[in-house]
Amino acid sequence: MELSLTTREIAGHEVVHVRGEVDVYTSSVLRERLIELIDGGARSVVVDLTQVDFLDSSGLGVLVGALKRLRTTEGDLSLVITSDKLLKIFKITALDRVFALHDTVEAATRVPRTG
Amino acid sequence: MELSLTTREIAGHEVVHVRGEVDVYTSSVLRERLIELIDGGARSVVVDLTQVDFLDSSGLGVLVGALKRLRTTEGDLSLVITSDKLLKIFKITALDRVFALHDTVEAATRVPRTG
Amino acid sequence: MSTVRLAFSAAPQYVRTARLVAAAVARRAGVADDLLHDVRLAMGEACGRAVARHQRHELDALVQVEMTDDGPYTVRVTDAYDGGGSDNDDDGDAADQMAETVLAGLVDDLTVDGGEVRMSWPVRRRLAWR
Amino acid sequence: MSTVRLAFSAAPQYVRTARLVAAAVARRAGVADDLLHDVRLAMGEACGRAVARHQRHELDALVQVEMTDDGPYTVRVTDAYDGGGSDNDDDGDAADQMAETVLAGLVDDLTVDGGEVRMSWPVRRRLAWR
Ligand SMILES: Nc1ncnc2c1ncn2[C@@H]1O[C@H](COP(=O)(O)OP(=O)(O)O)[C@@H](O)[C@H]1O
Ligand SMILES: Nc1ncnc2c1ncn2[C@@H]1O[C@H](COP(=O)(O)OP(=O)(O)O)[C@@H](O)[C@H]1O
Repeated sequence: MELSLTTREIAGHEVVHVRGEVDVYTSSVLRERLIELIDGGARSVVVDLTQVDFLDSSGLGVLVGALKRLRTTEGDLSLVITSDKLLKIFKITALDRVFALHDTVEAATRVPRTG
Repeated sequence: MELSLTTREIAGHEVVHVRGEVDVYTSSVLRERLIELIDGGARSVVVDLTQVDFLDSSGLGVLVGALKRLRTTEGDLSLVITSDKLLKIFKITALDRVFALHDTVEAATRVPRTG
Repeated sequence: MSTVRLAFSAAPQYVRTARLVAAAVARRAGVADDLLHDVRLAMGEACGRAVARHQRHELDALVQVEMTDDGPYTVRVTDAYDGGGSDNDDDGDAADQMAETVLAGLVDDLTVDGGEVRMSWPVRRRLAWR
Repeated sequence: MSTVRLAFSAAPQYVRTARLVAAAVARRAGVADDLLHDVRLAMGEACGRAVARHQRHELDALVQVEMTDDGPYTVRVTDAYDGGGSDNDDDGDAADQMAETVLAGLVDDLTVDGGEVRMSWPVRRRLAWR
């Protein structure tokens, strides 16, 4: 029900593992963590959503906000998504074409750092 | 959430394994099964409540009804209960002194058939 | 102050909905985890009683539930039966009696007044979330 | 006909409560299991929008939700913002916009009319239980 976040660095990427529901009640927690990382100098951020069973438009808003912030510093945000339910909301909002989506954290961290 | 019932005979006792929640929504299903057994000639009925995570006063009502019906034919009803939460509602209503309560189905079916 | 109200047609399945809401709102209000089963059970008994009264007296009105958490977590369940008409359904009375016995044993702060059941549980203010 | 109403103070935690109730009531109404995630999400979006509108305009009134299942499972979420006052909070507008885009893509039968969101899903009548 609640949200839990774990962050680790993999090959120059900051990987945030998210577990739980990202919604109007919890998305602020994810926002703060992402801002913290970006303000701390992270340039490639990977958000692992494979353990997320619910994400709403406020969660999307947080991800879009982080992407915008990263782009001002030539940074990058990519997402790891495996569930069709989650994918659906990205497709509805056409955000599947805005974010780099991956099936695994491995695939996401294998991508060369741009910029 | 829903209720599921399995009945088997052990050493002359009819054992009804109950799984789920016994409440205003489902207790009628348990009532019908018990009446069926008693009308079919069962004299010792054991209701196994170890897999029940919720039981309310309508569930208690069904058990009391079955006990009354069995007593008119010198029959017996015993219960298998392990959870403190369930035990609490029997204590509140003093029904822990009306029913024979056991920790295991084994203990309940080891009891000699009276009457 | 926070308020959640629930109103539902007098059918047993919505008693389950009310239990679900009771536990969710109580948890957010800061009721201790080991009281949540009591809260669910008490809400179920109060709503089951209200549904039975509506059904017995063929009332179409909705059963009303109100939860507030300014101060203790407080629940009020109100049915629409005003005490009129015939009420000699023994089966109903026995069931009502059982529900009221469970409520009385379960809830320290309880008032049953005709069609209204009021109950409350202490909350420990959450200092921080998580 | 069955009706369930929920009303709650404009706080994010009750959006979760509304989602919980939406799924429970929809399931009992006979909405197909593979639609339940959409129902939860749509209820969350509609209620999140209503909560944001109340908070932005500092309205104390409760957000109102009504579910009925005479015919399709129908949800109506109503907020108390009447369109008056200043509404040039860009952040709010972007969030509202995102919520409305999700709703539009998610719900076939949707009407958004100011402070009211109406939506419905087909039910397949359960022939028998278990
Ligand atoms: N367990 C949690 N996990 C993630 N975020 C939470 C959690 N609890 C609360 N939050 C976030 O913190 C905000 C305030 O939380 P809440 O506990 O409701 O406040 P308060 O401490 O004032 O009672 C929420 O709106 C939500 O964004
Ligand atoms: N899955 C179930 N498990 C146990 N009992 C059930 C179940 N579904 C329904 N019941 C019982 O049957 C009664 C009528 O069920 P319901 O499915 O709501 O009626 P209908 O078939 O008229 O829609 C309920 O009040 C409850 O006692």
